[in-house]
Amino acid sequence: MGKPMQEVTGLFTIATVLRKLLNQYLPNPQWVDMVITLVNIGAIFTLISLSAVVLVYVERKVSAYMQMRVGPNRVGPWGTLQTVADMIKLMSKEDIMPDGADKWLWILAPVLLFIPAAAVYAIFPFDHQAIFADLNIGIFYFIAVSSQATLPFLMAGWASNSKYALVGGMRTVAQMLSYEIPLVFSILGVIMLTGSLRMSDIVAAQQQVWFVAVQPLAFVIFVIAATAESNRAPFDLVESESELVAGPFTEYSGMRWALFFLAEYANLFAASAIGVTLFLGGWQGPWLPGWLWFMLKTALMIFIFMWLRWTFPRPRVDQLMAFGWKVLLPLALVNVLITGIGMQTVKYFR
Amino acid sequence: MSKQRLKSELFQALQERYAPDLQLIGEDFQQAVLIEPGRLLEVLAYLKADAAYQLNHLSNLTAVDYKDYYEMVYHLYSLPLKQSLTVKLRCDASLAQVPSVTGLWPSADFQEREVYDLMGITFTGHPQLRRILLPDDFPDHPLRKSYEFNPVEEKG
Amino acid sequence: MPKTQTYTLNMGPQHPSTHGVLQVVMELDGERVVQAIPQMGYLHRGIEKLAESRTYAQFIPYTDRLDYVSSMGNNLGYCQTIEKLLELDIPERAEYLRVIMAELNRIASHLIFMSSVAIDLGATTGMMFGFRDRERILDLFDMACGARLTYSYIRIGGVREDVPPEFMAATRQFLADFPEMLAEYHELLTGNEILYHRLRGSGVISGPRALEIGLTGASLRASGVDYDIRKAEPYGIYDRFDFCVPLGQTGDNWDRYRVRMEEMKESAGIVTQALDALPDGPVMAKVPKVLKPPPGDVYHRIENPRGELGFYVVSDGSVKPYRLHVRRPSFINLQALNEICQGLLIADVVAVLATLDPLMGEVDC
Amino acid sequence: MQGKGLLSGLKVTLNRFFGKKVTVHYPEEKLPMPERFRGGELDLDHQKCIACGLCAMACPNKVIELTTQTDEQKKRHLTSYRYRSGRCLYCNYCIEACPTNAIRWDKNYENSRYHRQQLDVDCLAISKKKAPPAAQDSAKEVAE
Repeated sequence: MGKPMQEVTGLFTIATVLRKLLNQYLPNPQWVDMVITLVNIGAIFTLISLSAVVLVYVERKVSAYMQMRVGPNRVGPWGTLQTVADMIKLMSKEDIMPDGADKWLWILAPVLLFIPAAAVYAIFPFDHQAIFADLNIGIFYFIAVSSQATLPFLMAGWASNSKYALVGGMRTVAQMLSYEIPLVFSILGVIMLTGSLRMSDIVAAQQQVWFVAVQPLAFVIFVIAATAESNRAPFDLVESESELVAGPFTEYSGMRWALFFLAEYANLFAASAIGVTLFLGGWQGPWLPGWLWFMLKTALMIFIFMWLRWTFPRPRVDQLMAFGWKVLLPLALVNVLITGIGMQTVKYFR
Repeated sequence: MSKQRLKSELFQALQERYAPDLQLIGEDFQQAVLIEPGRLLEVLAYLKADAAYQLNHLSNLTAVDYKDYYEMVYHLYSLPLKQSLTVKLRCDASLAQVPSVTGLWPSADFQEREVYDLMGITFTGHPQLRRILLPDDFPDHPLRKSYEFNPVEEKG
Repeated sequence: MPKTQTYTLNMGPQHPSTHGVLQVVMELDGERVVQAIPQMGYLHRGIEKLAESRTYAQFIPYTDRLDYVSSMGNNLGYCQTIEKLLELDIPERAEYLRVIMAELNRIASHLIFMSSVAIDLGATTGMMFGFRDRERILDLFDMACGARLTYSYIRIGGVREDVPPEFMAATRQFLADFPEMLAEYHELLTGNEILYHRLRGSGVISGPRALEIGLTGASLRASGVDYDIRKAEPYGIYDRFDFCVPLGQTGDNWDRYRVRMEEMKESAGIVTQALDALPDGPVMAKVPKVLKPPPGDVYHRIENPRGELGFYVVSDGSVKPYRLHVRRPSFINLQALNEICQGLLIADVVAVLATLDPLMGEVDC
Repeated sequence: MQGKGLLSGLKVTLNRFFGKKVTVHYPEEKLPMPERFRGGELDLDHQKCIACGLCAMACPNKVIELTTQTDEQKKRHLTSYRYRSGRCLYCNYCIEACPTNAIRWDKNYENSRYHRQQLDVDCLAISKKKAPPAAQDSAKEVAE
């Protein structure tokens, strides 16, 4: 039986121990709550920045391995410090603002892009009872907050005073708005089954069977729409290097550009984490501690996203739109319909 | 090589049709017809359309600077009949002006612009005769024999 | 009707997908292309003028630098032109070696084409596969002439030196592995639906119009015009080989892609035939140390991977050409860009550029 | 069937992900250069050189600059031999032109430099450094 082991190493247990420890030193329980909250926030931000650093490295290694190369291998053992070196390089770069740029929008865009990317981390159930804010509208919050990412892209594209950036910004709006709808509908199937928007309830509902087995179509739609939502290849039309140079980021350099990058990888992690929570049973799994399961599953999802990226060519913008509206959305709706019929049938036979 | 020159009777027929404005020059693989500039378009249109010639592909168009005159060279090829013909035309160095063949073969567009750019021959009737390889403000035409190259000292 | 306004977008000369330093000035209506005017000259080195101050043999290294991914073809075209002027006969073995090299180079060049299509459409991994296999061919060239890009291997009167004995086995090994490579490209790229839908039906040019506007090579054959100089006007010993000319039907991006993919197979077939028939003997004809062709002019053209490559040489009897003109296929093929691109999206312009396959070293000369 | 090509593509990349890598760790691991490799700088053997200047004449790009001196025995000697690798086309013409095989490629392809002047190589000095004067004298004796 692995239960005790799992409980001992669970994040909730650690938090409880910490809380007990703090209770001895701090006079007021509210102070303890505050410290715990701060620790949580710190942990989440560490996770975001660390995951970006690690993911950039992983992405380079994965792409290299798929292309029969060895990838970064100079800085640090097996090149693990390559991203750190890159960060230092980016920070030491000159901050260039294009002539005629809309100054405030231009400065705000990368910061604003990072906020929704970070804010969604509040609702991830990393482990049993290890969730920063277990909102009763958890998944709704995720959709609402992550859709805010559209605006900073448009701001960056508009403010850069560059036509490439503007075209890229316009594409972002079209793409992200269109793919939000199939994304929401694919999630809807899961919500119908659980009857709750709360993340912990969704995880708890997958105790017996993961939703990927019940909702395979929804999972596929989710992966495709999430790829498009996080602007990753093959749906990286926003950046589309060979056409728009770098889309909205064309004119950014140095640290500001790095913020875009950070947000992209934060989004990738977020999309994978949501996928794990909704379809792959969240933190649940035998023997190992829950947070490790969560991380392993997230890593698998991230690998799938990277695998897609390094295999497929990019569709054209009209094809992307047509695919979103004419294929993905009807499929998602069909999935909702089938889920409804299935639920009613099960109810009838019970 | 090049076994596909125009048959000699076709050369003869061409000469008879357009004499004295058309001469046969050269022999063997250098065989060509020399046309007076005034009748260039007429002859080329005939060569392109006539069933016996059907020279529908303008393979190459260039010019040579012979100091006192420029020689335009057109290399034509017929895809259906698999025969080729070289057409030459001489224009006075002081005039440096020939009619454009873009109306017959649109493929002459860039090639004529290149000749204009590098050799300085003006093509009348070309839709947009401007420099193509060199900058628009380049002062001279470098492929002319009179062109003097003033090298800029290499910077260390 | 809302009032719309077009805008101008400069693509290049520094742009990830303009294949060098091509600049395309696009007039756009939203993302639709109204006009796409190519501007060239950023790589102009004045090779035609340089030729006038070099001896006939000294010009060969400069031909390497025209279409620098198929230098063997350039060497071949130039040397045959001068040989035609000199009325020189080439030893049999040299002729066969020339064919082997030119066709291997065609494969290498088309692999670059495939790679650039892949990367322009966002399939980065596809590019790597093409480059990986091109390395094999470059290794063969390296073995034969010591260079990987600028070969100067084919010389006036033959080839520089006989291939080393291990070249034969290595070439045969490559040819044996080649079908496997093609199968892999098919699985990764050609069979990919996204790629198919990206290329199919866009960038159409009809056969007669393609011919009128001067397209040659695979881009013309993709429009269904059966015109391959190796067949139409065989140069060298191409009339001795059995191969077919792949043709497209509609002349869209997909056909231009497919035709080149098929051509690779045909080229591999020609190399096999040439290897089987390769006679022994000298590889260099008796050529005087100082070449002085008789006065006169000559035009000779060959089928290069990018189209019809022609050399027009005027000799005045001295050791240097009086005038040398190169008919560069990429340069003339670019004329079609504007016409093909009208009404397409920006993403398609990139695809059209990739499938037209211009090479700036050749365009700008 | 739509989507089959996508899956086969995924299969290829996954295979390659676990497959053998084709690149090498360059500075540590170097690929062997073929025998005929043309690259690096010219390696002059001044004892073989008869100072005929054919190499400089064969060069399409005026890369080689040499000066000669005729000694009392009416034998020509090199007084300088400058190879400007920055202009070199690596066409091999100079080596083919040499009647005594006095020049060859040193095949060291790592010839990037910080300054353009460093691309000019004084081949004669390098050659003299390699063959000490004693050996030079003995070579002379052999020649005589």
